[in-house]
Amino acid sequence: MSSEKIIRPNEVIQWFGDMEIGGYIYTVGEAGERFFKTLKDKGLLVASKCDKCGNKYIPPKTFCENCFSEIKEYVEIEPVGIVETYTILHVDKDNKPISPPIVVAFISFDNIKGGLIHKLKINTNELKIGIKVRAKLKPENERKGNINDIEYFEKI
Amino acid sequence: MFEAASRAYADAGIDDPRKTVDAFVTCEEDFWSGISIFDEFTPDQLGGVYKPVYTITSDGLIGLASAYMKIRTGLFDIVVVEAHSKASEIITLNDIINFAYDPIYNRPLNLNPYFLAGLEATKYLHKIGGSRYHLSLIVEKNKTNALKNPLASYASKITTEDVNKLKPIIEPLNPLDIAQPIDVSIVVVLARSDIAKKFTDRIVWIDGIGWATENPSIENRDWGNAAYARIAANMAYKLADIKNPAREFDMAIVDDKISYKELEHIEALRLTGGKNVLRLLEDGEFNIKGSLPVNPHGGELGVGWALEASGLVAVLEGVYQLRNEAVGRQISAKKIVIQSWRGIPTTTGAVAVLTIDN
Amino acid sequence: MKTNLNIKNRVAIVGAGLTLFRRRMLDTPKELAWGAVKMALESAGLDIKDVEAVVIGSAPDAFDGVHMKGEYLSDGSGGIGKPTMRVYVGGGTGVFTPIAGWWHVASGLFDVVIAVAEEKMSPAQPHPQYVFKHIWDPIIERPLGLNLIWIFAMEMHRYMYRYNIKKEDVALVSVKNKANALDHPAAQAAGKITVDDVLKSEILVWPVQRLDISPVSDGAAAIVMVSEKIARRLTDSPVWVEGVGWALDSTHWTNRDLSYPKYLEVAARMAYKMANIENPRKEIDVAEVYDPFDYKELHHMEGLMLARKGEAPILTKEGITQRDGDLPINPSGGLLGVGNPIAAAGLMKVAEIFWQLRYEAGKRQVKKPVYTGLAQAWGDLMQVGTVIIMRGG
Amino acid sequence: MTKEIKLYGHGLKEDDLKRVILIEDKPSAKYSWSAGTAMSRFLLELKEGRIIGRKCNKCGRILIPPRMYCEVCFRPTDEWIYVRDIGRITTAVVSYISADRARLEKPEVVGVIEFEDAPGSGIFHRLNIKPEDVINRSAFGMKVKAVWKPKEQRNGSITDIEYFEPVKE
Repeated sequence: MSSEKIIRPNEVIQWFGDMEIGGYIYTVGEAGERFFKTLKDKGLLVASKCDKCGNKYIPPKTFCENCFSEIKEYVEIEPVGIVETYTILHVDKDNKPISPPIVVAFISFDNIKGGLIHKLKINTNELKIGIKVRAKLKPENERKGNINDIEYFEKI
Repeated sequence: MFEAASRAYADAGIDDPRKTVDAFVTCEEDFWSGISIFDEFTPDQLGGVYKPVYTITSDGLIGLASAYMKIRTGLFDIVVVEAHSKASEIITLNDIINFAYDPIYNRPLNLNPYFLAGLEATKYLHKIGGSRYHLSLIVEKNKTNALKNPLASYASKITTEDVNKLKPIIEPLNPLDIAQPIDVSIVVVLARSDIAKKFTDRIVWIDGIGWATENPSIENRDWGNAAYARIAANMAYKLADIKNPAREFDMAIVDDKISYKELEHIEALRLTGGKNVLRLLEDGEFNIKGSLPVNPHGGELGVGWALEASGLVAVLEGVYQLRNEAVGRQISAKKIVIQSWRGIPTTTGAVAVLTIDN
Repeated sequence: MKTNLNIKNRVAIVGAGLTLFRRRMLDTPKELAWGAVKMALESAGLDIKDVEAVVIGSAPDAFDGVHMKGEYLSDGSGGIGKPTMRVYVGGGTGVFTPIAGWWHVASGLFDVVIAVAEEKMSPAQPHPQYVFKHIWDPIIERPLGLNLIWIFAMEMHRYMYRYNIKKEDVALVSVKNKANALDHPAAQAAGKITVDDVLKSEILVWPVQRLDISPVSDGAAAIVMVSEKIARRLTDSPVWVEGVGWALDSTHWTNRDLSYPKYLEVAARMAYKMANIENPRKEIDVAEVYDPFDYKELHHMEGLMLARKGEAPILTKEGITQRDGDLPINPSGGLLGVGNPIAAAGLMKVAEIFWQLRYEAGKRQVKKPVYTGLAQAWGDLMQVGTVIIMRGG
Repeated sequence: MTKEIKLYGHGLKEDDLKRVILIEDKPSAKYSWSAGTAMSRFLLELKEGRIIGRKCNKCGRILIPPRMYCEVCFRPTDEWIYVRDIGRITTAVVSYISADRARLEKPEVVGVIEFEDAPGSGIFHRLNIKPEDVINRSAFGMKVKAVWKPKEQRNGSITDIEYFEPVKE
C-alpha cells in the first residue's frame, strides 16, 4: 500500500504562516516579586528558604523542591558567587557571528541551591571554573525589575 | 504519516488497522508543528477515526512507554505509536527552542539557545578530564558509522583532525557537535505477547522501559550528570531484570544530539563497568567492532535530529539490528539498550531494553 | 474493540486539590500546579516522596507562553526525578489526564500517581482568544479569519435547528450552573442570573451571547491515584475508577453532522462497557459534563446517552438536572460558573465527582444518594470526547 | 471540599497589573508548511475557478477538502473528481465581532456548505445572505453557489472564492 506520489513536485505548494499572537506578558509570582523588587531597589539577590528542610533557593521558589512545603521566608544576599561552568558564544540567537564573543556562566551562591545564568565580562584567559564573581548592576534609575538589571558578572 | 503507518501495518501483518488497533499515540509539540492542538490532525492519517487517539507531548520513546503501560492494563491488545519531525517547515527553529526556556530568569538574556549545551559540555569535560579531542572522536565515529545507513542524512568521511580544526561556535562546541534536523515519520506497532505471536514470528520484545524528568529549572539540575537517564535506566533495568548493564547488552543506542551527551549517557546507563569512559572511547570500544558498539547507525550526529521522533529512530535501528536487517552495519545482537533525550533545555528522557528470541 | 476485558489492577482516587480559578493570577504556572498538588496530597495524607510518577495535563502551550509546557510544569507538579509525562487532547485533556493516571496504576508499574492539570491563559496578549487563531487548518481555514466562537456558534445553531430548540431553553443551563457555582470556593463566574439576563447579554455570534460562554481563566487541579493495596491502607472511602473511554473524530469537522457528538457516544460506550453499565440514564447518579458553552452541556448529555437526542433541553427545563433533581448535572457550577482554565477545568470536574461520591461536597452535595458518577470533557476541533466513570466505596 | 476551605492562588485585578512586575516576550514562530499533494491540487484548481475532490471507490465518498487517503476505509483514494460549486447550507451564524473581539459595523455571516455533488463533504466559508435568514433559521438547507474573485485576482487560496450566495432552486 502506498499513496500516490507527487506527479509534478513543483506543484506542491508551500504555505507560509506563523503561530504568533500579540505577545506574552508573564507575572513572576510572589517569590519573583521579592527577587526583582529587591534587585531593583537594593541591588541584592533574594533566596527563598524552606523552614522545614532548610534548603535555600535562587531563583527563589514559593515551594520547596525537596519536601514540597510552601516557602514564605526570604533572605537577602550580596550578588557574589562562584563560576560553576561557562561557555563562549560566537553566534547570536539566529546563528549569526558576533564579535566580540559573549561569555556566559552559571554562577552559584554560597550554601544556596541553584544559581543564576548570566553574562560574564572577563578576559577569556582568566576564565575558569571556580573563580569568584560579582554582579555589575545597571544604574538604579535604569533598572526595570528583570534579570537584565544585572548587566553582567565580573571577576573580583 | 499515512505512508509510514501503512508500511508499519504491512510489516506487522495488520490488514485493517481500523478493526485491529485498539489505540493510537502521537508524539508532538504544538510549536514544532505550528498548530495549536496538533492532536486535532492525527486520527485520519493513522486509521484512528472514532478510536482512542491521543498525543504525548514528548519523545517517541516516552510515547512508547505510554503504549506499553496501556497494554499492561489488560484493556488494550494492540497500540500504535507514531512520532514525526517536519523540522524543514520551521523557519525560526532557534526561536522555538528558546521559547522552551523559563520566561522570567532565562529567556530575557536573549542568547543562542545552545548556550546551555556549551555550559554543560564545559562542566562535563572538566568533570571527566576530557577535551575537544574526545568530542571530535565521537563526531568522527558517528558520522562514519552513518555512511552505512541509507536513512542517514549527515554521514561523512570526516576525521577527528578535520573536526578539531573547525572554529567553535559555542565553546567548546563547533557546528559538527550539534545534530542537525531531519524530516521523518515513524510508526511502531505494539501488541500484547500472545497477540503478537499471531501476527509475526520475528517479535522484538520490550523487556523493560523507563522514563524520567530530572529538573526543568536549569539552575537546579545536576550539571554534568544525566540524572534523567540514570533514573530511567534504573526503572527499565529493574523491569528487564538487568543486573550488570556493562556486560549484558550486545550494543547500545544512546542520544547524541550534542556530541558530549553520548559519553554522559553511556555513563548514566552504567555501560562502562567501572572503566574510564574516555579510555573506552579512545580505545575504540564503542566502534562497530568494539566491545560495546554505540550508535552503529550513526546516532543523531549522523542520521539527524528527528525532534520528538528521536526515540523512535533509535527503536527502528534497534529493530533492524535485532532482526538482522541492518545491512552493512549489522551487529550480532540479542539484547540491546536504547535511550533518548528530549534535547535542550530539557532533562527528560527514556530508556528501553529490547530483545529478540533465538 | 476488545475481545475480553481483562483488567488486573483496580485504581482508586484518594485525594483532590484545586487552586482558585481567576481571570488572571500572580502565580506562575508551576506555582499553580504546586498549589493543587499540595492540597491533593494533604487531603490523601501522603507526602511528595510517596509519589512514584506524575501525569501532567495542559492544553495549548500558546496560552502559558512556554514551548514544551509539560517539561516546564514538571517541578511544580511534583515530578522532579520521577517518571513524568504530559498528555494532550486539546480541551479534553482535563479528563484525559486521570485516564492516563489510571493506566499508570492499572499497568501495575506504579502504586501512587499524581494527575495534575494546569492552564494559565492570561499571559497571551492581547487576549487569550488570539491563541485560537492557530487551531485551524493553516491553509484552508486560517485565511478566512476563523475564530473560536464562530465554530461553536455553528455547532450550537445546527443542534438548535435539528431539534428545534429555543434559545431560552439553552440559557437555563447557564442560569443553573452559575447559581451552583455560588457554593464553590474556586469559583470565578458564579452568580444569580435569569434566563432574561442571558437573552439580553451582548450578542457575539448569533446564536452565542456573552452569558452563554464560560470565562477565560488561570488555575490548576490535581488528584492522587493509587493502587487498591495503597487505597485500603489510606482510607475507608476510596473512589474507584471503574471506566475510562475516549475517542477522536476526523479532523475534517466540515464533513460531519454537527448536531450530534458521535465521537462522544463512542467514548462513552467504551467507558460504560468497562464499568459494566447498560443503562446510563438509570445507573449514573451524578455527572459533570463539559460546559464551556451552555449548549454543550445539553449536547454532551445526549452524546453520553444520559438523554435521548433532542431531549436534554426538556430534562433541564423539568429541573431534573438541578442539584436536587433525579440526574444532577454539573453540581460544581461547571465551567460556566467555576471558570475555564481549560485542562484544569476538566480535572476540576473529576475532583467534584470524587467529593460528591464521598459526600464531601458540602453545600454542593446533591440531594439523592450517589454511588456512580461520571465526568467528561471535550476538545480538539470539536472532535474528542473523554469520559471517566467513578464509584464510591 | 466545602466552601470554607482556603484555596491557593493570588488573583489579580486589571489595576494590579500596574504594580506587579511583568516580563514581556514576543517569540518568533514562523513556518512554511507543505500543502501536500491533495491540498496543492485543490488550491491550484481554485485558481482556475474549479472545485476538485478525491473519490474513494470503496465507500463511494467524494472527499472535499481532498485527501490522498480515505480516513474511514484507511486506503488510498482513487481518483480526482470535479464538483460543481453549488451546495446547501448545513449551518450558519451571524458574527457581530471580529477575531479580536471588536464590534463589527456590519455583521458577517459564515457557515458550512455541503456540496450537492459530494454528499457529506462540506467546507467552511463566508455567506452573502441576510442575517435575519440565519436568525429565523430559513438559511438551513438554502441552496448557494460560489462567487469567485476575478481570475486575475485569484492566487490559489480558499479566498479565491469571495463567498457563497443563494441561487434559485
